[in-house]
Amino acid sequence: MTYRQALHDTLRAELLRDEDVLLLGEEIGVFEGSYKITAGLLAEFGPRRVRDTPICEEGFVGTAIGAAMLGLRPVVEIMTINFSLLAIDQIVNHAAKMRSMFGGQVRVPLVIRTPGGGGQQLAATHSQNLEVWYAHVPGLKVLAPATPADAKGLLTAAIRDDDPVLVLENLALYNTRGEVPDGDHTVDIGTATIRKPGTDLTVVAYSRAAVIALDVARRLEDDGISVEVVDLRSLRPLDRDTICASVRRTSRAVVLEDDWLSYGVGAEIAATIAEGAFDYLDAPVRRVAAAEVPLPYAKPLELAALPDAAALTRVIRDTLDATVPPVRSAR
Amino acid sequence: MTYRQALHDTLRAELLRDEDVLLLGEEIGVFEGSYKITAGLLAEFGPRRVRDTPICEEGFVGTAIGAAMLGLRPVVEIMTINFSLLAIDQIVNHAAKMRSMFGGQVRVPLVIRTPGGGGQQLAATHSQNLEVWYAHVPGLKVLAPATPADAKGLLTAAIRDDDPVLVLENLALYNTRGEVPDGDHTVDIGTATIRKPGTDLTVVAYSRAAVIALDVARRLEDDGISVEVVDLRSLRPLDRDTICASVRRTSRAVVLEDDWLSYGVGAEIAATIAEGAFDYLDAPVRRVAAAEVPLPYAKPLELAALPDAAALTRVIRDTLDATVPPVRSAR
Amino acid sequence: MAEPSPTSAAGPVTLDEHGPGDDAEVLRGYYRQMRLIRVFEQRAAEMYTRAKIGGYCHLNLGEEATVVGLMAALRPTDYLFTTYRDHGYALARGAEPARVMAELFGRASGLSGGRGGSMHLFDAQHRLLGGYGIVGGQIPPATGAALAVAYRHEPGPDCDAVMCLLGDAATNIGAFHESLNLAAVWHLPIVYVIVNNQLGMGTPVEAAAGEPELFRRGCSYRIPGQRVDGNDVLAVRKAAHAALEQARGEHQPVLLETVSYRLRGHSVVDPARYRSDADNQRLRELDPLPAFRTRLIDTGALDADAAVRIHAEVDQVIAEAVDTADRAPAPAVEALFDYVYATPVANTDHRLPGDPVIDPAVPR
Amino acid sequence: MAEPSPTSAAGPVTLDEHGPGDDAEVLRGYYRQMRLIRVFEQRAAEMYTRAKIGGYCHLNLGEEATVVGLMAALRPTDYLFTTYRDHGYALARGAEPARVMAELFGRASGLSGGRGGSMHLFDAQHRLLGGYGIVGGQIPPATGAALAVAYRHEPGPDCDAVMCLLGDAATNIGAFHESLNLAAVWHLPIVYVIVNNQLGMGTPVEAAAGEPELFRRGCSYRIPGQRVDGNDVLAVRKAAHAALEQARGEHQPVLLETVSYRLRGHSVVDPARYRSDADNQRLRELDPLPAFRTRLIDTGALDADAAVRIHAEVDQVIAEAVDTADRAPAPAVEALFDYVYATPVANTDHRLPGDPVIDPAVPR
Ligand SMILES: Cc1ncc(C[n+]2csc(CCOP(=O)(O)OP(=O)(O)O)c2C)c(N)n1
Ligand SMILES: Cc1ncc(C[n+]2csc(CCOP(=O)(O)OP(=O)(O)O)c2C)c(N)n1
Ligand SMILES: [Mg+2]
Ligand SMILES: [Mg+2]
Repeated sequence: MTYRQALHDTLRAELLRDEDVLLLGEEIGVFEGSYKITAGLLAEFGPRRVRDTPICEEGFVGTAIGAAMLGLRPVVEIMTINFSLLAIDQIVNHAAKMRSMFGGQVRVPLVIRTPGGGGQQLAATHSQNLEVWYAHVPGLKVLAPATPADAKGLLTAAIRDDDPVLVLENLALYNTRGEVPDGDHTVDIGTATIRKPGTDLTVVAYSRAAVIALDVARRLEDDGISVEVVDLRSLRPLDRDTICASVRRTSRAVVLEDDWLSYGVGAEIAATIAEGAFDYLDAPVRRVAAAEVPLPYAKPLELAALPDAAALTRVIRDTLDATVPPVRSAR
Repeated sequence: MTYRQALHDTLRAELLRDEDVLLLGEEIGVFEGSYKITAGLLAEFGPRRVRDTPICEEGFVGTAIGAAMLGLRPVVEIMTINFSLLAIDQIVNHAAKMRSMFGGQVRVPLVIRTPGGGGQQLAATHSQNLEVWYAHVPGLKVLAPATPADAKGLLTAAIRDDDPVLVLENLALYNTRGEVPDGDHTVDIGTATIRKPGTDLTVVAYSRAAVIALDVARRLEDDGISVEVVDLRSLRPLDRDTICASVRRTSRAVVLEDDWLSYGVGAEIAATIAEGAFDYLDAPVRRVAAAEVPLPYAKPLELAALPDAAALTRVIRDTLDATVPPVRSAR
Repeated sequence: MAEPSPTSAAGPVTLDEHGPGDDAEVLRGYYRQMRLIRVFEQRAAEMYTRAKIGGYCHLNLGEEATVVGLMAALRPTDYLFTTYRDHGYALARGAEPARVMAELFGRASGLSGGRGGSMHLFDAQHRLLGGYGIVGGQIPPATGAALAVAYRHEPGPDCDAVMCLLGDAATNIGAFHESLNLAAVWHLPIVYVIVNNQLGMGTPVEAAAGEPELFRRGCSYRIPGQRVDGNDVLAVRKAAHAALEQARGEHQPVLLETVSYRLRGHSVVDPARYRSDADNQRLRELDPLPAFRTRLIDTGALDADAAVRIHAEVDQVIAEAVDTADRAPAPAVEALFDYVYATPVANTDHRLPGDPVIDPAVPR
Repeated sequence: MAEPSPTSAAGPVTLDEHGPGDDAEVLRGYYRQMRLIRVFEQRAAEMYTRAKIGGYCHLNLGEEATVVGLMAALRPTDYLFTTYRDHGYALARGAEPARVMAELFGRASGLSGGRGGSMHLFDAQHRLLGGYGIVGGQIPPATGAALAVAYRHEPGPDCDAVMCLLGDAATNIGAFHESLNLAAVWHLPIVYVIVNNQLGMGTPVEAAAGEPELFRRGCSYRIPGQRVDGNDVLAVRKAAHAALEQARGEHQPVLLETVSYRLRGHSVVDPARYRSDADNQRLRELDPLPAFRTRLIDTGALDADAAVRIHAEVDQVIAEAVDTADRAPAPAVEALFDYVYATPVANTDHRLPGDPVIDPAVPR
C-alpha cells in the first residue's frame, strides 16, 4: 500500500470510529486534497465532518484549537509546512501553551497534518523543511513517519492523543509503498526504531531521509560495510536512548536530514550523540544536510543543494576511514 | 552607558545620518516604546520618520519589507520576539527569500529589532527565546548583542547592511551598563568574540547568557579555574572557527543558553564543537538551557525552569572533573 | 453615541428598559459587582507596587459597567473568551476573588494554578476559557469553540453561545478578519464584543483603524454590528442579550461594540503621560460607578446607607481575598513538568537546567 | 454585473468609452497582447506536459482581457506586485517572451535567473516587483512599496502608484485586512486589484467569503471599491486608470474587482473535475478573446486578414521564444550561493551537502 493510501485509510477509519473526529483544511473536500489524501471523504462523511476552509491558516488552525478545547478531535491539513508559518502563532503560542498555562484545566486534542520537503522544483517558499522549529517547542508532539506502516501507526496514535500533535508528511513519500498492518495499528509516540541493524556505523534520519538512509545501508552491505539505520519517527519527544545505545555499539554516526545544516534537526542529534556516547565515539558525527540557500527552482541548482544518497555514501566512507588520532599528542 | 541608551543613541544617529532610515513599530512614537528605546525620537524626527503602527505584525513587517525593496532602510521594532510569530511568514518566506528567488534583482535592507528573554514573570507566551528559528534560515542575518558596545556596533552594522537582519535584544539587558565607543562604531557581522581568555574550559554563550557566563568565569578565577568565554554575537552567520579554535585550546566546552535545550542554539554549538574539535575534546560538551516547559508565571517555577549562574557553575565543575575513560576498554 | 448601525440586525429586543426581574435587588447586585471589580483592581494595583504581583497587570478600571453588563447577559452554560484584561470578567462570572487574587500572586490555589498570572485567567467550572495575552489570539479559538457548539447543537433557544471579547486595537489584526469570515461562512453561534476603551496602549482608535466606527467592521462578512454605551450597565446587558439570542437562535455571528474609557494607564506600570490633565479630568467625570449609583438612588433602588453597606461588605470581601491569597502556597517546584502534556508518552523531557541529556544513572 | 458600489469613489473618469488615442491600432495592439498571452500559456501547458517546466504552473487563460486592461492603465514608472499567476502580466508589462519562457524552463537567462520559476517572475527594469506564491504574501510588501512612494512623493499627477494584484480567495486571509487597513490610515498610493476568477482552486467565492461581493470589502477601511467586467479589456483599463489616478493624485488607496473566469484548472496539472460539462460549455462562451475579436471586427478596427496576420505573428514570436528558451543554458552550479546575501559578511555558509562544518584544510 502507498503512504498516501495509508494516510487516507487511517483518516477514514478514525472518522468511522469516533464521531468527534472531523477534518478541516483548504481544498480537502470538493478538490479532494492538494495531494489527494482526503479523496472521497467528503462524499462519504459530508461537510459536517470534512470541512473545506477559506484560505486563512491562522484562522482555521486556531478554530480547530478552540474546537479541540471543547472536546472535538480536529485533524487539520495544512497544505504544506511552508504555509504553517501563517498559523504558527496559534500552534506555538496557543495550542502548545494552553494546558500548562491554564493549570491543566484544558486539553487540546488537535492533529496537524502537513507535508514538507523539497526536490519538486517548487522553489524557495514551497520547498522547506521547518519541522525543527516545532520540535523545539514543549507542549507539542512532532512525528515524522517514513513508511506507510508508520504513517498509519503514528497518525492513528496522534488522533487518539489528547495533546496537539504535528504529523510531518513528505511530498516525496506519498507514492512510496510498503506493508501496512491491518486493523488497529498504533506506534508509540516518542519512540525511534532501528530500520536495519549494523555494526560499523549508525545513520540517524527521519521521514524521506530515513528511506534514503536505508537504501544506502543496503547497498553498502555489498561492500561489506555494516550500517545501522535509526529512524527517529518522533522528533519531540526525542528517543535519545535508542540513538545513543546504537552509537555506543557502532562507535560512529552520521546524520542525514533534508533541512538546512545550521540549527537543523541534525544539530540536536549530533549534540545528543556527542554527549550521550562521548566515550564510545571513534570519529566525529558528521551531518549530511541541505546547502544553506533558499532552494532555487532550476533543477541543477536544486539537485546541488539537496542531500542525496551519493553524499551520504561519501560521508559514511569518510567517517569509516577517519581514525582517532592520539588525543594528547595532537596538541 | 546602558544597553537601552546605546540602542537609542544608535537609532538617533542613523536617523540623522541617513534620510532613508525610518522607524516603524507599535507604540514606538507617542508611547515612546514599550521599553522606551525610542523615547524622544518622534518628537525629534516627526511621524514621517518615526511611525506608530496599528497592531498587525504581519502587516507592518511586510510593509517594511516592501519599503526596503524600494530603497528605504526601515528599522522595525517588534515589541517582543513572541509576537514575531505573527510576522514570520513575511520574515522567512518573503524577506529572506526575495533576493535569491528573484535572481539578485532586489535588496531588502531591513532591520528587525526585538527583545527576547524570560525571567520577568510574563508567563508562557511572553517569555520565549525563539532566535534559533531565525538562525536556521539562509537569507537572514541574526545578531545578539550582549553588551552596550555591541548593541551599538551591531545595530549600526545591521542598519547599514543591505540584507534583512534580525537584532535580538533582551529584556534583562536593557538596564545593564558598559563602556560604549564614541562616534562611528560598527562590529563585523558574523564574528564572535572572546570576552575572557582562559585555559581550562570554554563557555559559549550569547545575549544575556554571555553576561552570566562572564560573571561566572570571573568568579571561578578565584578558585583557580580558568574559563574562556566566547560570546557568539552573531548566530547567523555563525563564527565556527572562533568557537572551535577556543575549544582546541581548552579541550572542554559548556554552552549556556536561555532557550529550551532540545533543538536550541546550543545544539548547533555542541554539534559544531564535537565535529570541529573532536580530536581535542577531553569531556562531553554539556548544555545548560531552560527546562522544556511553557514558562510558568509563578516565580518559584520560573526560577526552577531557567538556567542560571549556579547551574552553569555546577556543570563547569562536573565537566572539569570528568576524565576521558580509555575508549577501547569501555566497550 | 449609539448611532444605529446600517447593518444592525440586533433583532426584536425582548427586554424592557430594565429587563425582566429588574427589581431593586438585581440592580443593587450589579452595583455591588461593579464596586467589587473596582476595589479588586485598586487593591491589585497596590499589590503590584508592593511586588506581590509580577509580570504585566492590566486593569478593568473604567470598564466595570461593560464587564457586569456583558456577564449579566451570558448564561452559565455559555462560553467566554477574553483578553489579558480579564480580572473583572472572572469575578463577574463567579470566580472567588481569593482565587483570582491568588493567581495574580502566583499561588497554587490561583484560578490557573499560578501558572498563568494576571493575563491568563481560566475557570473551566464557569466556562471562562481563558484570558489571552497575544492580541487577537483568542479570536480563532473562540470561533472554534462556536464551531464545536454548532457541531453538536441545532440553532434554538437552548443552544449554547460563545462570547469573544477583544479590544478596539485588536480589530486591526489578521486574526480578527479571518475569524469573523469563518464565523460568517460557517454560521457559528458567537458574539464578538469589541470593548472599545478608546486606546490601544497609547494609540487612539482613529490612528489605528481605517473604519473607526468599529461596530461597522462586520460589513466585510455581512455580520450585523451594533454599538452601545459601555458605561451603561443595563444598555450593555440588553444589547449583549439580544446579540446572544441571535447567535444561539440562528447561529448568526454578531459584532457588538461597547464604548467606555480606560481610567488608568494601559497596565499598572504605565503612567499614561500621553494623556493631558484635561483628558484625565474628563475621564473622572465619565466614571461609570458614581453615575450608576446616582441613577439607582434617583430611582429609589438604592439609598445612601445601602450604598455604604455595600462598600463596606465589598471592602471586606476583597480584604479577605488578599489575605487568603497571601497565605496560599506557591506551586511546588516538583510540579514544574505537570500539565505540559495531557497524554503521557515515552521520552518526554523532564530535565532541569544543567542536567545531562542522557541520565548517567541509566546503565550503559 | 458592475453594480456600482455604495462606497464607490472612483472619481471623475477622464476617459471616454475607448479612451484617448484609441485608434484602431491601439485596439489591435490589445488584441495582439491578449493573443500573445493566450498562445504563450497554451505552449507553457504543452511544455509542462513535456517536462520542460517543473513545479507548479498557473495560467492566465481566461484572464487575458483583465491582464491587458490592467497593464494598459499602468505607467512604466508604476510598480506592480502579482500573484503566482503571473506570466501574462510579465508579458504585457514588456518582458521578452523568451525570457519569461526561459524562467519557466529554469534557465539562467530567465526573468528571475531561473531561480524563481513560473510563480516568481521579477523584472526590475519593468518595475514588476515579483510574482508571489504565498497567497496574500505580496499584499504587505506592495503596501510597503506604496509607503516608500509616499515617503518620497507628494500626491499629484506625477506621483508613482503601486498596483497589487490578488485573487478572490486571498481576500479571506489576514494579510489582506492588515494591509488595506495600513494603506487607509497612512493614505498610501496603491490600487488593490482583486482578480476574481470565481474560484480559489476548487472553492467558489460564495463558499469562502462572508461578503462575496468582494469589491465591498474595502468597507472595513473606508476604502472605495468598484467592480468591473474583467472580460472587457477597455472597461478594465478605464476603471484601473481612474483608480490609479485617485491613488497617485490623492494618496487614496482603492479596491478594484475584476470579474472573469478561469478557463482551465487551477494549475496545469488540475483536471478541474469539480466542474461540470455545463460549466465548461458556459466558460467557452465567456472566452474574452473571440468576444473582443468580434467587437473589433464589428467596429471595423480589425478585419479577418489582419486577425490572421496577428495570429501568425504571435505564433511565430512564441515559437521563437520557446526555441530561444530551450537553447539557453541552466544556471551554473558554481553560482548556487549567489544572491543569498547582498552584503558579504564573515563566515557565511557555502557548504555543499556532506561537507564538514569546518574546512579540514584550514590549519589547526
Ligand atoms: C500580537 C501582539 N502584538 C502586540 C502586543 C502588545 N500589546 C499588548 S496589549 C496591546 C494593546 C491592545 O489594545 P486593545 O486591543 O485596545 O485592548 P486594551 O488593552 O485597550 O484593552 C498591545 C499592543 C501583544 N500582546 N500581542
Ligand atoms: C498561504 C497559502 N495557503 C495556501 C496556498 C495554496 N494555494 C495556492 S493558490 C490557492 C488558491 C488561491 O485562489 P485565488 O486567490 O482565488 O487565486 P487564483 O488561483 O484563483 O488566481 C491556494 C489555496 C498558498 N499558496 N498559500
Ligand atoms: Mg483599547
Ligand atoms: Mg480565484
